[in-house]
Amino acid sequence: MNDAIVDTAINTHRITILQAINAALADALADDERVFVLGEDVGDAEGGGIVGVTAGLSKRFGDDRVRSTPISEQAIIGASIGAAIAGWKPVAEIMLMNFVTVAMDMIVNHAAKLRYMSGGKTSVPMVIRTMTGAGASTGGQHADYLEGWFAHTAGLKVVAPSTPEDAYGLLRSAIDDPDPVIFIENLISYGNKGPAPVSGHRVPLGKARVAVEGKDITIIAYSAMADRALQAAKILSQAGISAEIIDLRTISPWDQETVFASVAKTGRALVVHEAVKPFGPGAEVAATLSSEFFGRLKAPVERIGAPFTPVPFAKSLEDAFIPSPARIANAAQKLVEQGKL
Amino acid sequence: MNDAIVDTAINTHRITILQAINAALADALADDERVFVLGEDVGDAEGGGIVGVTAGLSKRFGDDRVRSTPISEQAIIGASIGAAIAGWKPVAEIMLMNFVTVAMDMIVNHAAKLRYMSGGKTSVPMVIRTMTGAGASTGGQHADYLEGWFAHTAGLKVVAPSTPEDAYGLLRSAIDDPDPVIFIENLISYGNKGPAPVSGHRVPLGKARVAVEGKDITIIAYSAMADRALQAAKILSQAGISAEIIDLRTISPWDQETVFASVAKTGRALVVHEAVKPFGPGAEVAATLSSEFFGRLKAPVERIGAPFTPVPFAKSLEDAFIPSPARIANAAQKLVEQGKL
Amino acid sequence: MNDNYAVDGETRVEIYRRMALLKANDERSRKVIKTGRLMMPYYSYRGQECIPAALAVNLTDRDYLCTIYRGIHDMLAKGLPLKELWAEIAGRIDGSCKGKGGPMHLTSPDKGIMVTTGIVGSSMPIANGLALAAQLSGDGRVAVATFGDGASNIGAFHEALNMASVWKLPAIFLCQNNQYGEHTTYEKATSALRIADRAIAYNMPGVRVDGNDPLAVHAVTLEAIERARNGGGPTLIEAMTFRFHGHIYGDDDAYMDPARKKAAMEADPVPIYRASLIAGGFATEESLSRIETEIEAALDEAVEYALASPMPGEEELTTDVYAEGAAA
Amino acid sequence: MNDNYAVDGETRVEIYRRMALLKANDERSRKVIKTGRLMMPYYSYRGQECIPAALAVNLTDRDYLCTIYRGIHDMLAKGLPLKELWAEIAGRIDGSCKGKGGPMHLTSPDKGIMVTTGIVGSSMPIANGLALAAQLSGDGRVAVATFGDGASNIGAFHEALNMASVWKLPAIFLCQNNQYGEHTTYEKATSALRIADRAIAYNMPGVRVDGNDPLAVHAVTLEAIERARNGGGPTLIEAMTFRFHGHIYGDDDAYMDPARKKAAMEADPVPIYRASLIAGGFATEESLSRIETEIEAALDEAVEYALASPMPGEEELTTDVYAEGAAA
Ligand SMILES: Cc1ncc(C[n+]2csc(CCOP(=O)(O)OP(=O)(O)O)c2C)c(N)n1
Ligand SMILES: Cc1ncc(C[n+]2csc(CCOP(=O)(O)OP(=O)(O)O)c2C)c(N)n1
Ligand SMILES: [Mg+2]
Ligand SMILES: [Mg+2]
Repeated sequence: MNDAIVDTAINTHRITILQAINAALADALADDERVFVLGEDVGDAEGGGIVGVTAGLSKRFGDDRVRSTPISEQAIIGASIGAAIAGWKPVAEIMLMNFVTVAMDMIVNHAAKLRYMSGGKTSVPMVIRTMTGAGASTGGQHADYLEGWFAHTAGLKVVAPSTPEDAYGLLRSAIDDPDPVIFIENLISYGNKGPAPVSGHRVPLGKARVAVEGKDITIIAYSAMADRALQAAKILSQAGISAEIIDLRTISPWDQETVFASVAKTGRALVVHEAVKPFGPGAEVAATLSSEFFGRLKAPVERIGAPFTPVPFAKSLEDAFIPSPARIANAAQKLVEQGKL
Repeated sequence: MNDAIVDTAINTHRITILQAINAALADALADDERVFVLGEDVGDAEGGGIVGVTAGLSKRFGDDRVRSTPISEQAIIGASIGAAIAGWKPVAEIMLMNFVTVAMDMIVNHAAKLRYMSGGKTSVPMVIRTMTGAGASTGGQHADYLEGWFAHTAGLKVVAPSTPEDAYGLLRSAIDDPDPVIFIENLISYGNKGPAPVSGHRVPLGKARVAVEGKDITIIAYSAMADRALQAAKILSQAGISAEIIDLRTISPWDQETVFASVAKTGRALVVHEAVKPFGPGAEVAATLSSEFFGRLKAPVERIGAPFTPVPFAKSLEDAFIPSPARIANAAQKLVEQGKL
Repeated sequence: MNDNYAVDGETRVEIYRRMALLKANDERSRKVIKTGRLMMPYYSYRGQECIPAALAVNLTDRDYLCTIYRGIHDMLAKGLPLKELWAEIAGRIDGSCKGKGGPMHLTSPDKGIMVTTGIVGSSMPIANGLALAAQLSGDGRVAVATFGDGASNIGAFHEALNMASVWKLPAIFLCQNNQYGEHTTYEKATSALRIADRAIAYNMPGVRVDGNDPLAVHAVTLEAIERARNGGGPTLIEAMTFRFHGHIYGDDDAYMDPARKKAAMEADPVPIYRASLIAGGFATEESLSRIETEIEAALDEAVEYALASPMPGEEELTTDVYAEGAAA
Repeated sequence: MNDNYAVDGETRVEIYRRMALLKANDERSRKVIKTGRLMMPYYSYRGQECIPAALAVNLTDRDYLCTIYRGIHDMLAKGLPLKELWAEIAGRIDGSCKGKGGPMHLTSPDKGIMVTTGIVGSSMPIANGLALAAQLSGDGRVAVATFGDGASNIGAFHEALNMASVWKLPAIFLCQNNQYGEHTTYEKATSALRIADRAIAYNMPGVRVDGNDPLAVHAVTLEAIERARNGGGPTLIEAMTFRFHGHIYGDDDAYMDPARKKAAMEADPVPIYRASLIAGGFATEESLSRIETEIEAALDEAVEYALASPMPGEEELTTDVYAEGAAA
C-alpha cells in the first residue's frame, strides 16, 4: 500500500476520491487530538485498509489513534459510541456497507438515540465510514446501498460524496458534527479524479450541489449515480435537452431549498440512486416534490433505482442492475417529451 | 398465562388479535408437521410468551416444536434459515421489533437472498413474527416501526394485520408462503376484538382490504394505524366527508390494484403509518400514486407518520408522537377542502 | 463480624446505607406503581442490592457506568440523585433526561452514569468505548458494564470481551447472575457451567462471587478495578444473585420454581448483612434505623417532587434529536 | 507410513485424491485469473487442503455443509462437480447458481452444500438450523460449519455455539485457523490463547489439531461426527493451517511476516502427505501421478465448459427473488 498518499493529498492538482478521504482523515487527526480512527485492517501494519484509504495514517499518528480492530462490528461501533460520549471523536470504518447489518443495534438503538433518550445530557459525535456499490463482481452480500435505512432513522445524518473535493469537505464536516454521521463511499469510483480541495475545506452537511445547470429537467442523484447523471446530461444535451444535475451530497437531511429552487425552474424531476427502487430514498424526494409542486409540474416526478433484486454476480446481470447513463437519459427524455404534450 | 387460548380460538364469536395469532399458530402446527415455533420464552414452561401469544402451544405440540431459545436473535434467525432450507417451516419470534437490529445480517444478507444467490436451488420458507408500537411507555428502544427497512429489501415480504381475522389469515398465508415473511404485530392492539376467523381461513399476501368505502378521499394505512384511520373516518363523516379506508395488510408487495382503484374514484389520497415520516414506507405509496395519477388528482398525496424523533417516554410526548385520529382527520379534511377550491 | 476482610467500619456501613437505599427505593417503586400514582415498565432489582452497593464504594463519580433496564440499583448505588430518578421515571421535565428517556434510559453523566440500555447485551460494547476514552486520556478512570446472565449468550458480550482483552481496556464486566433471563432459566439458555468460565475464551481473569456477600463482592470488584486502573486490563465478574419479583412488575411467577425462589428470598442479603453489622459491632440498631429513616424521608421528598414536576411540553418532542442549531 | 491411525489404505489415498484436486483447482484458478480469462474476487485456500479433504471422507452427500467465501476447497472436497463450480465462478448460466451467486455463494444441495456466505461468522447460526432440521427429523445427518480464526471474534460465533450446546445439535464447528483475518494477525485480534479453548464457554468438547496432518484431522473430525450422529451434541475443532497466497487474489503480502510465511509454505501438506503415502506403501508414484493427471484433465474440461457456457440473459436478473408464481 502506498504510504505517500497523505503527503500528496492537498495541493492544487487533481487527486482521487481515495486520496481526498485519506487527506481528510489525516488533516482531522492533525487538527484535533480527540479524533481517532478505528476499523478492520486500518493500521499500516495491516496495509492501511484493504483498498488503502487509511494508508500512512497509523505511521504518522500512532497505533493508538489509528487502530486495527478484531472482526467485530458491534464492538467497533460500541467502542466508538462510548468514546464519543466521553468526549472523543471517533471515525469508525465498517469495511463494506453490508456489514453494518451486524451492527444495526449499536447504530440505530444507541448512536442515533442517546442524545434524545438522555434529554441532551450525552451526545455521540462520531462518523461511520463505509463503502459499497455494485460493479466489482462481488455478488449479493458486498454491494448493497442501504442509505435508506439510515435516512429513515432519527438522530443520524447520511452523507455520500461523488467528487474528491466533496469527499474531503464532507468528511471534515462530518467529523466536526456533534451528531453521528454515516459517510458512504463508492468502491468503484475511488479512483475518480477531480480538483484537489484546499486543506481545511468544509462542505456543509445538508447542502446539495448543482453540478450542472439546466432548464428542462432536474436530475437528483448522489454517490456514483451523480457521475452517471452527469454522463446522462451529456447524452441529453445531444438530444437538445438541458438537464440540471443536483448532487444531493447529504441524503439526510436533504437540501430541499436547492432542489425546490431547481424544480421550480425546470418543472420536471427525476431522482436516481443505486439502491433498489421500491421503498428507496428516491421515494421521499419524489413524494415531497409531488406534493410541494402539486399542479405546477410539467411531468410526474420519476425515480430510477436498481431493480428489486439482490445484487447479481454475473457480469451481464450486474451491468443491467446498476442504473446506466442511457437509462437515466432515456427516462429524462421521456419526461421532457411528456411534459411538452 | 392462559393455557386455554387455543381452545377458544376458532368459533363464531369475537376474539382478540392475540387469540387469533395463537390460533393461527396452533392450526399451522396441527396441519403441517414441518411447522415449528421458536423464540425467547415462547414455551409454556416460560409462560407461553411474554404477553401469552404462544400460550398452550408447547403443551399441545411439545417442546421440540415450540421451543424457547437463549437470548440470541442471530442464532434464532440462523436456526430458522437453516431449518427452512432443509425443508422445515419455522416461525421465529423476535420479541420486539427493535431487537431485529441485532439480526439484520441473518434476515437481509441471508434469509432474503439465499434463493436468488443460489439461483433458485434453495429457498427459505420462514416467518419472523415481531411486535412493536408506541403507547405502552416503553421508551426509545422498544417501539419502533421498522417495516420500511424490510420493504426496501428484495426477497422479503412484509405483513401487518389490524384485525383478528386478518391476523389469522395472513399468518396462515405467511406460513404457507415459500419465501421469508416479516409479520408485524402491534403491542397496543393485541386485545382488540373482532369476528373470529373460520379455521383454515387464508388472507392472500399482497391483497389490501377496503375497510370502509367512501368517495371523497382514500386513506391508506396498516397495523394500528388502520384502526386510527377508521376512527378518523368517523370524525370525517361528521364533517360530511366520506373517506375510503384501505388497510394495506401487506406492505411489501403492496396492493397497487386496490389502491389505484380507490384513488381513481376519490382523486385524493392520504397515507398513514406510525413509522417516522421521513424516508418511510408512505413515501413509496405517495410517490407511486403521484406519478400514476399525474394530472388526475384533486389534491396532493399527503403522508402522516410519527415525527422524526426516537420514541419518547413521557406520556405527554408519547401521545403526541403517535398519529392520532384527529390528526388524520384534519389532514384529510384539508386535502378535501383544497381539492374543492 | 467474623471475617478476614480488611474493610473498615465506615465502608461497611456505607455499603449498608446503599443497600438499604436500594431496597427502600424498590419497595417504594412497587408501592407507587401499585397504588396507580405512576405507570411505567418496572424491572425490580430487589434481591440484587448487595452487588452494586459493594461495587460502588470502590468507584468515584468520574468512573463510568453502563447499565441496563434492570439497573436502577446500579445507578442509585453510584450516586444518581433520587429526585432526578423519580422525576424521570414519572416522565417529568425535571427528570435526569427531561422525561424523554424513562426508566430504561436514565443518564447522569455527573455521576458517571453514561448509558442505560434496554437492549440485552448492549451495555458491554459501549463500556469498551468509555474504557477506551479513559485509556487514551490516561486519566485512570475505569468503565463498568453491568448485565444479566441471559445477556452472556448474545453476540455483543462476546465481541466486547474479546476487544477489551486484546486492547487491555480498563473495563469491568459485571454479570449479575439472577438465574433467569425473562422467564427462562439459566440452565435452559446458557451452556457454560459458570459464566465466569467464559473469561477463558478471552484470556481474561474471570471470577464467580457470592452476590449476597457484600464483603466478597467488595473485594472482587476492588481487585478488578485496581487491575484496570493499573493497566492490567479487563475482568469478568459473575455475581450470583436472585430477583425476588420476577422479570417485570406484574408478571406472575408461574414459570419460577417456588422452592428456588423461596430459598433465595430467605437468603435476602439486606437483613442478613444488617444483622451482621450489628453483631460485628460496626453499627447499632439505632444507627442503622437512623439511616433507614433518612432514606424514607428522602424518598418521600423525591416522590412528591417528581409528581409535582410538570410533564414535558410538546416542544420537547422534537428537541435533542440533533444538537441545537446543527443542520437537521 | 509409521502411524497409529486405523485408516485403511483406500481412504488414505482418497484423502490424497481430494487434496490433490483442491491444490490443482487453486493453481488453475489463479492461472486462469492471471491470464485474464476470468474476473472474480478469489480467496485462495492453498495450504489449507488437508482439512476439508480429511473431513469430507467422513461425510455423506446427505450431511450438510455451510461454508464461506474461502470455501471452494470445502465444497470440492465434499463433491461439488467441477463444471458446476467453474461455470458459476465464470458467471455463466450453467453454474451451480446460474451465475447469480458467484464464488462467494456457491450452493449445491445435492451434495449437501447448502450455504456459502460472504459474511464473516454467518455460516455458524445457519449450520445450527440445518443441524436442528436433522435433529427434528431424526435422520442422522450432521451439519458442518467452516469458518476462519477471525470469525471466532464475531457475535454470531458465540450465539451459534451456545445454542448448539444447549440444544445438543448435531453440528461440527470447524475453524480453519490460518493465523490471519484479512491482513490482521491472530495475536492482534484474538484474545483466546487457542480458539479451541473457547469451547469451555459452551461446555462443549473443543480440540486443536494440526491441520497439516490429514490423519489427525480425519480422526478428530470422525470423532466429532460420530458424537453428533449419536446425539452427543456439537464439537468445536480448531485446525491449525496457513493460507499461502494472502487474503484475496492480488493483495500484496507486505503485512505478512515473511519468515512465518516461508515456514508455512515449506510445510506444504500436499507434497508431504504424498510422499508419506508412497513411503508407507499405500500408493506408488505412478498411481498418484495417474490421479493427478485425471484431475488436470477434468479441470481442462471444466474450464472450457465454463467459458463456453452462456452468460445469464437479462430475464434472469429478476427471477429467483421470490418463488415463481408467488405474490411479489
Ligand atoms: C436483544 C434483546 N433481545 C431481547 C430483549 C428482551 N429482554 C429484555 S430483558 C430480557 C432478559 C434478560 O435477561 P438477563 O440478561 O439475565 O438480565 P435480567 O433481566 O435477569 O437482569 C430479555 C430477553 C431485549 N431487551 N433485547
Ligand atoms: C461481518 C463482516 N465483517 C467484515 C468482513 C470482511 N472480511 C472478509 S474476510 C475477512 C477476514 C476473515 O478472517 P478469518 O475468519 O480468519 O477467515 P480467513 O479469510 O482467514 O479464511 C474480513 C474481515 C466480512 N465479510 N463480514
Ligand atoms: Mg438474569
Ligand atoms: Mg483466518
